[in-house]
Amino acid sequence: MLAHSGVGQAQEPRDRVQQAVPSDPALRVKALESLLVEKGMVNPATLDAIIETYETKVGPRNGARVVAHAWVDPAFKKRLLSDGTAAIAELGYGGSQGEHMVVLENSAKVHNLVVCTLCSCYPWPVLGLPPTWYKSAPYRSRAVIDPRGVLREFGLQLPDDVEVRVWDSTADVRYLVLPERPAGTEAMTEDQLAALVTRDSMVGVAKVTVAAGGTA
Amino acid sequence: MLAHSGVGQAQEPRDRVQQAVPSDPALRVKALESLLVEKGMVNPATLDAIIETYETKVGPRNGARVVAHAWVDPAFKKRLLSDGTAAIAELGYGGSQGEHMVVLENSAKVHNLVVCTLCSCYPWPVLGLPPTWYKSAPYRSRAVIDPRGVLREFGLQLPDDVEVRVWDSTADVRYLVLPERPAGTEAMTEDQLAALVTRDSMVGVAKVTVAAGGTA
Amino acid sequence: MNSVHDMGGMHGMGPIEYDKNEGAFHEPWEGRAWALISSAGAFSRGRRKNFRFELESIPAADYLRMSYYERLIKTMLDRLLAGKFITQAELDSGKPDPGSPRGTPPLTPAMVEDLFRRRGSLRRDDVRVPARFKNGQQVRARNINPVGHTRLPRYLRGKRGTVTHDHGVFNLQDTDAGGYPLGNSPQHVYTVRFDASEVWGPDGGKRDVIFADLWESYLDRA
Amino acid sequence: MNSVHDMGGMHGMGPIEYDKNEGAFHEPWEGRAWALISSAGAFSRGRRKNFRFELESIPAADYLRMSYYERLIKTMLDRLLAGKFITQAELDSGKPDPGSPRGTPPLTPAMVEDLFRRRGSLRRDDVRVPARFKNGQQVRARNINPVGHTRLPRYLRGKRGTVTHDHGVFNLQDTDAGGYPLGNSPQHVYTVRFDASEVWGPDGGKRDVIFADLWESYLDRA
Repeated sequence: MLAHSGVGQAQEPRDRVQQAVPSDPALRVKALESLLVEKGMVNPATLDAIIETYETKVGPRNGARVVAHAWVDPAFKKRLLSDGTAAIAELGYGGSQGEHMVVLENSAKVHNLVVCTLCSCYPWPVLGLPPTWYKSAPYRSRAVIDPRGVLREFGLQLPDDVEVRVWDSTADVRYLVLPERPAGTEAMTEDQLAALVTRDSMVGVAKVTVAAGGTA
Repeated sequence: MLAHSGVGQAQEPRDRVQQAVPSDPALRVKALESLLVEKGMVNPATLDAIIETYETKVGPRNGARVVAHAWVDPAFKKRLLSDGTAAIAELGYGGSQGEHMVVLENSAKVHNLVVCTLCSCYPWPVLGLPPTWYKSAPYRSRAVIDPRGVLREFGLQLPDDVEVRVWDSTADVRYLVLPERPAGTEAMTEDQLAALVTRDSMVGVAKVTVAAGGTA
Repeated sequence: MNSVHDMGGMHGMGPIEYDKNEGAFHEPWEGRAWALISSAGAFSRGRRKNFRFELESIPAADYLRMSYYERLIKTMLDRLLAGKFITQAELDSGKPDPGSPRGTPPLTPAMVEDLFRRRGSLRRDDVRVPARFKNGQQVRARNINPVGHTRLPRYLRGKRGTVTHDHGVFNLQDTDAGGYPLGNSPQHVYTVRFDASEVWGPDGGKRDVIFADLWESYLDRA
Repeated sequence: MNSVHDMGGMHGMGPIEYDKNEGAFHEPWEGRAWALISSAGAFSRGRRKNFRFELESIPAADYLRMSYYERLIKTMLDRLLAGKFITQAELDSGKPDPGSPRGTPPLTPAMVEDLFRRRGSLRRDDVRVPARFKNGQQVRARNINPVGHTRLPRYLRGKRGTVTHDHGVFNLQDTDAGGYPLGNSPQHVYTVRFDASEVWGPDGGKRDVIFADLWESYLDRA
C-alpha cells in the first residue's frame, strides 16, 4: 500500500500529472477526427493536404531562401529591409500571418530577437508553424525580461556591448530576423547559403554558422 | 475505445486532472506520516496535540471574543484600535502570526477587507488557520483589483458611497477587521454577541447579522 | 484581461525546452489537431467571440498545463458545442447522435492552397484616420486593466517609450468582458521602443530594448 | 521573483470557492499535513533558504494546481531530502532504509502549547535606524524585478501612494537568486495607501483604496 500510495510523488508533480492523464492527446484527437469525419464536417483528405502543405511547402526553408537571396543581392536586401512584405512576395511567399512583414537585420553590434508574449504570433509564410519552445511559457515569459539569459539557454553568449532588441509581436506585424552572413561563405552559391540558414537564426535565438546548417 | 478515449474530456481539464491523480493527498500524507514516525522524527501524539489546538483553542472564536468585548467596552475598543497587539493580549491571545496586530474598524462609510496576495498571511492567534478560499488564487488575485466584485461573490453588496479599503498583508503586520455591531443587539450579553461574530466578518468579506451567527 | 497568458516578464515558468530538430509538428497528432482546427474553422454561428479571448479565458492552471494545440482544440470544441454543430453526447460517445444528418465537408483538398494564400489583414487602407503620433515622439502606454481582451501587455503599462514606426490604420482588437469586439475603431498602430531599464528598472539590461506594436488608443503623450 | 504567486490584480483564476462552514481544516488530511509540517520544522541543516522563496519556486503550473498544504508538503520534503533527513528511496518505498538509525522526535506533546505561544517577530527593537519617511508623505514604490524573493508586489511597482503608518524597524526579507537572505538590513516598514485609480487606472474603483506594508528600500520620495 505504501509503495503504491507514492509518498515521493509530491516531489514531481509535473511528471505525476503527465502520467496520470487518462488518455493521451493523440488518442483524443484521433477520436475527435473520426467523429467529425462521420458527421460529414471534415474531409480526411483535406486534413492530409493541410499537413502536407506545412511539411513540404510552408516552412523555414522559405525564410532561408529569403535570407540567402538578401545575402547575395544587395538591392534585394535593401528592398527587404524597407518593405519586407513586398520583397518577400517577389520570391513567391505570402499569405496568412505574413500580411505585414518587417525584417530585422542582425549585425556585430545589434542582435534582434522575436517573441509573442501574449500568444504565439509567428510569420507562417516564411517560417511555417512555430516550434514548441516558441509557444511555451518559459520563452514567452522571459524573452522580454532576460533576453541574454534566454539566448544563453540556446547556447548563444552575446558580448556585453551588443545591443539586444526584443520584438514583442503584439499586433498584426510579423517579424523575420535577417541573420549575419557567416565568414568563409564567399564562394558559396545561393542554394548552398540557404542550406546554412536555420529557423532558429531567423527568430533570433541562434547565429548562422558554416558548421551548423541543419533542419532547424 | 472511443468512449474510453474521452473526446469530450478536453472540455473539463480541471476535473480530468483531479480524477487522474493516482493517489489522493490524504493517502500520501498518511504514508508520509507513518514514514516519519517510523524514523523517529515525529511523534503522532504531538501531531494530535497540534491538530487539537487548532480545532479547540486557536481559532475564530478568539477573534469573536475580542470583537464582542470591543462592542461592550468603549475603553477597550479605543485601546484595540490604537494598539491591537497589546489589547488582544489583555484577553490572553497572542503568539506566532499575531506579533504585530492592527485592528480595522468597519462602519457605515468604510469597509475594510484583508488579503495576502503573495501568500496567505493571516492572524492565527485570533482567527486560527485561514480557510481554503483565503489561500486560493481567485481571492488572492481579485481582492485588490475588484474588491466589490469579490464581496458580491460572498453575497455582500456595498452601496457605492462606501469606501472600500483593501489591506494586502505584505509584511509582518496582521490585520483583524472589527465589524459593525448589528442593530437590535442592545440587550445581548458579551457571550451572546461573540456568538454572532463570524470568521468571515473579521476578514471583511461579510457583515455581522443577528440571524447569521454560525460556525464561520 | 490580466490572465496568465499575459506572461511577459514572469519568472517561474521553468527552463526552455529546446528541440533543435523539431519539424513542422513536434508530434504527429499535433499535425492532425492543427489540420482539424484549420478545417473546422468554418463552423461558427451567430456573433463570433474573439478567438484570442476564448484562449485567454481558459482558467490559468489549465492554460499553463495544456499545450498550444490542446488549448486550440478546447476552444474549437467549445465553439462547435455552442453553435450546436456537435453535442456533448457525441463527444462522450465518439459517435454521431442517432438520426443526426450527415453533412458535406465545406473544405476540400483543392481549396487548401487558397487557404494558405488568403490574406487576412486587419489593416484598414480604405479609411483615412489622422495619426496622433509621429516617429521619434515620446509616448507613455496607458495604465488600463480591462477584463476583456487587449493587446497592451501588463509589463508595458505606464511605461514611457519612443514611436519608431507608423504601420497605418488597423481595427482595434480589444473586446468587452464577454469577448465581443468593442466596436469598429480603426486607428494607427505604432511600433514603440522601450528601454529595458524603463520597463524593468535596475533589473533591466543596460543595453536591451523592447519593441512592441501598439494601437493609438493605448498611448498618451509623454 | 515575478512568479505566479505574485497574483494581485490577475484575472482568470476562476470563481471563489466559498464554503461558509469550513472548520479549522477543510479536510481531515489537511490537519495531519499541517501538524507534520509544524512538527518536522525542526529538521534543517546548513544555511536555510527563505521558506517563501521555496514556495514561490514551485513551477507556475504546479503552483496553481496544488493546494496550499500540497505546496507546503512539497517544500518540506525538499528540505528533508536536501538535509539528508530522509532519502528518495524511503519516499519511494514508504519505509525507513534498512539499517537507518531511529531518532527521537524533538517535539513532544508537552511542547505544543509553547509552539503556539512563541513570538517570532522580525522587528528589530534592538537597533535604532532613522526613518526616511513620515506619515502623510508621498512616496513611489520602486520598479524592481528581482529574481529572488521580494515583498513588493508587481501591481504596486511604480505607483504613488501616501505613508499612513510607521511600524518600526524590521529585517528585510528579500533574498538573492538562490533564496538566501540578502543580508541583515534592518529598516522601517511603513503602511502605504494607494488609490485604486493610481494602481489600476480607469479600471480601478473610484472609492477603493489599497494599503500595503512596505520596507523602506522599496520606496522613493514621490
